[in-house]
Amino acid sequence: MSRQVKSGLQVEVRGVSKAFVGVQALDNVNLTVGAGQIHALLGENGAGKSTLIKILTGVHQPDSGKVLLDGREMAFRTPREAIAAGIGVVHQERNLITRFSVAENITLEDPPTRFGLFDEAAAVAATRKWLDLLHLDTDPRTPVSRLSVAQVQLVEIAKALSLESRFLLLDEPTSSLTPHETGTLFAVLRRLAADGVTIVFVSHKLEEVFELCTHVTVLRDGRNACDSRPLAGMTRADVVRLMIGRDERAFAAPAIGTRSGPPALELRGVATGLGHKDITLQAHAGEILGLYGLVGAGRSELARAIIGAVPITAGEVRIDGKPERIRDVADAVRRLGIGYVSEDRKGDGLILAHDVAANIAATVWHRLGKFLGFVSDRMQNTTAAPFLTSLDIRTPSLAQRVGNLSGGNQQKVSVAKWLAAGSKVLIVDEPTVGIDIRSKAYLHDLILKLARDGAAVIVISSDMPELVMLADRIAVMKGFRLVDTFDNAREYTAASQRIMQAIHG
Amino acid sequence: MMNVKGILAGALLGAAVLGGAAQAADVKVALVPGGPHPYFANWEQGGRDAMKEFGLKAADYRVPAKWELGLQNQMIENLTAQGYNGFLIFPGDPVATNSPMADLQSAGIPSIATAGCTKDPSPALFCFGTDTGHSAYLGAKELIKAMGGKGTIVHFTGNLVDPNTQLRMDAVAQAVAESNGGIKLLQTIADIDRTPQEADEKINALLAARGKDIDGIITSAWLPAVSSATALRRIGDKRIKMVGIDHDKVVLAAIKDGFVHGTMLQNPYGQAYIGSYVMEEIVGHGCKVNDKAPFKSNALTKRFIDSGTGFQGIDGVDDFQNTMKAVTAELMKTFKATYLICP
Amino acid sequence: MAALNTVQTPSPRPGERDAASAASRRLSGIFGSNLVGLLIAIAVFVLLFGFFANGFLSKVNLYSISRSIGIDGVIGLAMMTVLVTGGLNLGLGAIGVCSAMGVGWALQSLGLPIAVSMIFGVLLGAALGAVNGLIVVTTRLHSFVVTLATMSIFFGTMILLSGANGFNALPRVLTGFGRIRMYGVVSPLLLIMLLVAALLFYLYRYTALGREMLAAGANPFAAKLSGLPVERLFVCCHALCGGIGAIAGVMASLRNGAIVPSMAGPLGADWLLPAFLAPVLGGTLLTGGGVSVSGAVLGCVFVEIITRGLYMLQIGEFWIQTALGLVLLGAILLERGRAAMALQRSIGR
Amino acid sequence: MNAFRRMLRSDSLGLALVVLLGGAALSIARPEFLTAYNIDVILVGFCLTVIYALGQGVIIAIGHMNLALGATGCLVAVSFGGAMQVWGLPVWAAVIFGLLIGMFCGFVNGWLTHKSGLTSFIITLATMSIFKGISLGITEAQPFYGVAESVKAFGSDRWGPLPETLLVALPIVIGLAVFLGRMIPGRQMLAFGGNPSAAELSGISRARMVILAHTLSGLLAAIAGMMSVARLQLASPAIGDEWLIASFAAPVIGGAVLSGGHLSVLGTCLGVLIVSLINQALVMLAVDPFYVQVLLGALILGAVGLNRLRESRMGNAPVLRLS
Repeated sequence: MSRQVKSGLQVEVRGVSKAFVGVQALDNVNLTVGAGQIHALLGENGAGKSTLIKILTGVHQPDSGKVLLDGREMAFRTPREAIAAGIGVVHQERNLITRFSVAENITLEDPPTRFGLFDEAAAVAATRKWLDLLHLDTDPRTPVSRLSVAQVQLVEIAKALSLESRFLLLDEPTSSLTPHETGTLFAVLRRLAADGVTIVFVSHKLEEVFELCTHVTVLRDGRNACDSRPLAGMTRADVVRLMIGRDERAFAAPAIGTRSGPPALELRGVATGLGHKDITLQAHAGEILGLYGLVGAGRSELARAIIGAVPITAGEVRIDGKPERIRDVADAVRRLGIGYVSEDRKGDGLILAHDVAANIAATVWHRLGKFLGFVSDRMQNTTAAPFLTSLDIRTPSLAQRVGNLSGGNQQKVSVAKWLAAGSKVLIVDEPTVGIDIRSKAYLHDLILKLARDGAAVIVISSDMPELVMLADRIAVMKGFRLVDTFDNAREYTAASQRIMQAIHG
Repeated sequence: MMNVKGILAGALLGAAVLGGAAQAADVKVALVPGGPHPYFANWEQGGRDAMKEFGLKAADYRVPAKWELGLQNQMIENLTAQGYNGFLIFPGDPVATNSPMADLQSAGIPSIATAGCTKDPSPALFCFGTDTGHSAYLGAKELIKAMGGKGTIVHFTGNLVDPNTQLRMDAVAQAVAESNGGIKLLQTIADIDRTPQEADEKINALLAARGKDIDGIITSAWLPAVSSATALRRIGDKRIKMVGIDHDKVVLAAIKDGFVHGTMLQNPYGQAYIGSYVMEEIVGHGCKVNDKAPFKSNALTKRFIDSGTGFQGIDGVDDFQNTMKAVTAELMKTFKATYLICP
Repeated sequence: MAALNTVQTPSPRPGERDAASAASRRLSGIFGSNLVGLLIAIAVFVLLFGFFANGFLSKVNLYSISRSIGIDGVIGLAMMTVLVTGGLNLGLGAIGVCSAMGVGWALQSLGLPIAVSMIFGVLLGAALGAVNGLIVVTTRLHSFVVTLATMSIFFGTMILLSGANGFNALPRVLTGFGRIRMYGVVSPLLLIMLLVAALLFYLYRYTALGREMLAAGANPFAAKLSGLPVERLFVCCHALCGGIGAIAGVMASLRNGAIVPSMAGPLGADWLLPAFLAPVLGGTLLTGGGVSVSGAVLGCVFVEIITRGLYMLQIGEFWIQTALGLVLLGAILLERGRAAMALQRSIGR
Repeated sequence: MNAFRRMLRSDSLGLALVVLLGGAALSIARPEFLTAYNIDVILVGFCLTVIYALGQGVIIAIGHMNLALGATGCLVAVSFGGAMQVWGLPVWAAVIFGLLIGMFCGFVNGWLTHKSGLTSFIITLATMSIFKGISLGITEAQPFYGVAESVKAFGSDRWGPLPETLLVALPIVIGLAVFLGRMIPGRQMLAFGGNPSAAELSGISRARMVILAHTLSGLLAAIAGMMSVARLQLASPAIGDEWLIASFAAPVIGGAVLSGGHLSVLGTCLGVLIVSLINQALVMLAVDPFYVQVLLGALILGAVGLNRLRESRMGNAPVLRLS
């Protein structure tokens, strides 16, 4: 059923250009990846990485230029042809059929059959092999809809690996993974490369790029900023300069929150319908509380309980020292001033089909309404417009569809709506996943500024350096319980050791 | 605003109508059923024959594409704009169809409620058709006679939104009541005149459940009659007596083969033929309806003319068409003298 | 415009697909889509029929077209308000008829004044719609199944209570109203439709409630996490649909000059086609969150004109449906092509 | 054990319970319910309805709709009848003719939907009008009565207690269950319905899936149309008029999601059975005709609600991320 890996493909992209209605996405781009090489493809969002990947995988066709595999010119018209030519890919967007089981998804391109019928047992067996490789302990019969974000991402990687492709493209494969899971993945990728598989790796996490890759191609504004250079000898600063065309800013020293008065949000022995037990934590105004935990530890679920989307079954919630019952999300948002920036921006953070202004003002329409609930476009725009400048949201206009913005700008919009609502407690879930360096730094600044301006901010992140850098205190979750809470001195080694100990110790 | 109401855009048409009356020509009759249905197939022929014999400019059978009240109303409005000046209308609804008829009336265009009646007060000249209630009553009587005056019957009828259905149910109940306890009405199934499948399923379900308790079937709508006839043939049971309605080939064949006792014929051919003739007389020759004519009355109207209904048993079932034409000819003999006053 | 000034930085390089949709956004959006195409199509067909269909431009015909547009337009707008949620209401016709019958009952059996009866009818419709909405949000069943069942329940109860007998002794004012001709060609029913459309336009464009409805329909999860009372909003949408359905029911009764249970066919199902056709042609999304009030109105006008025109052409009744389908298909495909061409041209500039 | 748990979780169990309990209750109230004749009646109705319900189901599975389903069935029915009556074709030729027409109608729907990029709702709305218009045009609203005796016999003959139509319906049901559950094109169709862009990236062709599903739908509509002719013993242009709502109701009651990606063949069968059981009960218990509609609606709501209640008890309700 599967192709034999003999040796990797040598991949060459020569002078590829691609324009979409009105936009030159790629302009004379080159890329050369030797067989068995692990090659980093870098660039800010919108630099053209995804377009290049889609050309390599047959989703789009180039306007001009050539794609050569082992020196032969290829012109894929459909993804099917690319797959047949031995190209495997992990796309940035979630691309699984959620109603199908893990096994069905992984074998979707090339399902095992017996007498012409789908052979589930064979699919499960084949799948298990790939899951084991990635240390993913999930029953292959589980529907994907029941998996966590990280598990989904690992399944996507397993799916790409299962094709036993000679050329593997990974677009942001680690965005939802913990360091441990990332480590496992890298080990697998190195082994594949040693077996001769050619790999192109796209990531916003430069640490990972330096850890894994040997060569790098950087795109900026649809052109090559550098073309297939060896990474050895390059520094992080060099790469950043290539990506953004100037030096990276040093990170501003964080202010430590004051903890006078009652906490803005306090949980006392809280249990939820999802299985959280005995959660006690406090978030003070002006403070950033970091919430760390491995995937499945119940962090996002806890956030959803605080915002009122999941019922709290026991314990007490205090807002500014007063016991409160959170009836539903509307109650939490409108009466108690709690805000939640979802980890799943596209799924339930934003209304992609609606414009920027509507997304920002969604939390405050009820307040804006004048006589008979009258809200004009101008009133809405007046509410939303200040955030375009203050958060540096890059959009042609307030009437732009949010779905058309880059990931970083989308994330800013989803923060802006809580600023508009004037939330006093803000829970930010994985704020920088899939966001380019410039926006990432900006969002970090923004979170600090929010806290400095008096909000209690809870940051949920799987990015340990990010958390150590931002948080005043760090709470660690494991198995829907809180296992440790400590003051964070912003000392990476010490903090990371304490976290690891809390989780594994 | 109110005076606007009177000034109808049909002024042009009205003029045409008056002009036509003077010249005694150019009578265009539209025969508009409620929707596509085999029952009305004979209208087309009736209209055509009348056109030839009485020299109408047109007597066209125009069918709304679907059974929708709104569609029928639109159609009538459209036909008006096309210059038709006499209408035979099967009322899509006995009450609501008065509205397009009133529009016609105010444009000076006469209309006759045909095959079914509109509810008084109605702008229709008169109602010319089968008295549905009476027909169901006669059918039930025939059935009871065939059953020897005792046994258990069931009644399959049309849609509840059609007030005729209630009339039919009352009529059957009356016939049963007059049997002096000999006949029991086991059950009535209504709302099965929309699609053949629905009728088929429910009728068979009942026959399956209570078949052995049932001695007679009376149907008072087209599709249930067809489905019942098919079902009885399928079971091969000639014990159960059935009286159907109308002249679907399936029903007639079942009568011939002895599965169905008989059917209550209506006279669609005659309705169209005589109706068109009346329009020619009224529009073309300035006749008027005689208000003192011996109209019958029924639950809906006091101006009812029976187009002839009759029981069709196995005798002469093959040439029921001729039976209808004979009935029509009989009616024609005295129609003008009885119902019209002509200059 | 003010918004544009606040952006000093040049626009970012949008992704591939995004660029295309950004451009198409200029042509179509949440509030206005394929309007241009519909307007052109309407103009073309009016000219065609005016030329070839004898009597199409007669006052009788124009008047009856305006009356039908009035009624079917309100039916379409009613459905549109519930399409906002990404759901639908199969029982729209049933609610319309039930409410109209309620009006008849209030007028004739209770002897209430006209205004009170009308308000009663609209409230009844809204209440029936709210029942649908409540069942949908509490059971989380798809509105298709829910309204399929309640359609039967509402209509059946109405038939049961009324014995299928209509109300035909309406006050003269009402029966007269349905026949008023303004300037010889305009029915007041058309004006009622325009009024309803204007109110809905105001609702979706200028009120917090309307905006919240759109947001909740477009992405209920995101809306809920933004603190919008999504469940309540959905119930509101259904109630609104019922209320407007009631208006349509009363309007249909005014045209008929009587209130009869058969006016929308068995179970009120005759309304389904106009209900979906107009909003969908006008660009309302079946997936929820996107409406076009003016589109729905133009969609209704378009359908009405081709239906009437084809009848006037005397194609033969049995073939009229085929012709209607072909014209509809041709028009939407042409419109598709035109939109694509317009997109190309706007980018070329 | 695992299989058992999965069965317990499947959407069909609750529906099966509703069918069994309802059937049991009805047979206690009316012993005639279990007579061979009545079972035959139920099965005949089932055979027909399930075929067109699945015809809609395969379209729902890819997240589309086929409003032209009934019109396709109607066109096939009258063509089938006309081919026998007017052209005097032998039955086998008329059947093939009918199947081809049905598949062609479906193909047209699929091709237009794919090529235009418009929602299938609007395309099939237009083709519905076209197909229905052709049926009315060629029949002028008159049924064709010249149905061959063998066809009539097929519609009414029994095979023991079972109707002969089951010989057509059963293989179709099983075949479709295997097709969707085990065969590659069927799996691909469901994958496409569940997430079209992801499926495309996995090398599944959009055009092929859309056209395949619509053609299949047309084929099933054609079979149902011809079965109606056999059952009713005439080819009426009213065939198919009531299919639309029923065709959506059965798959949806059976757990299909209107946004696509899922179709339970067993669930659809049970959905058909539930509706026909309710109809049977209303007839058998001699319910006053004026109450029938009210009870019908209430019982459908009850049956579906019961299933939903069980699902949420099992923690099996569709995964809603909120509350």
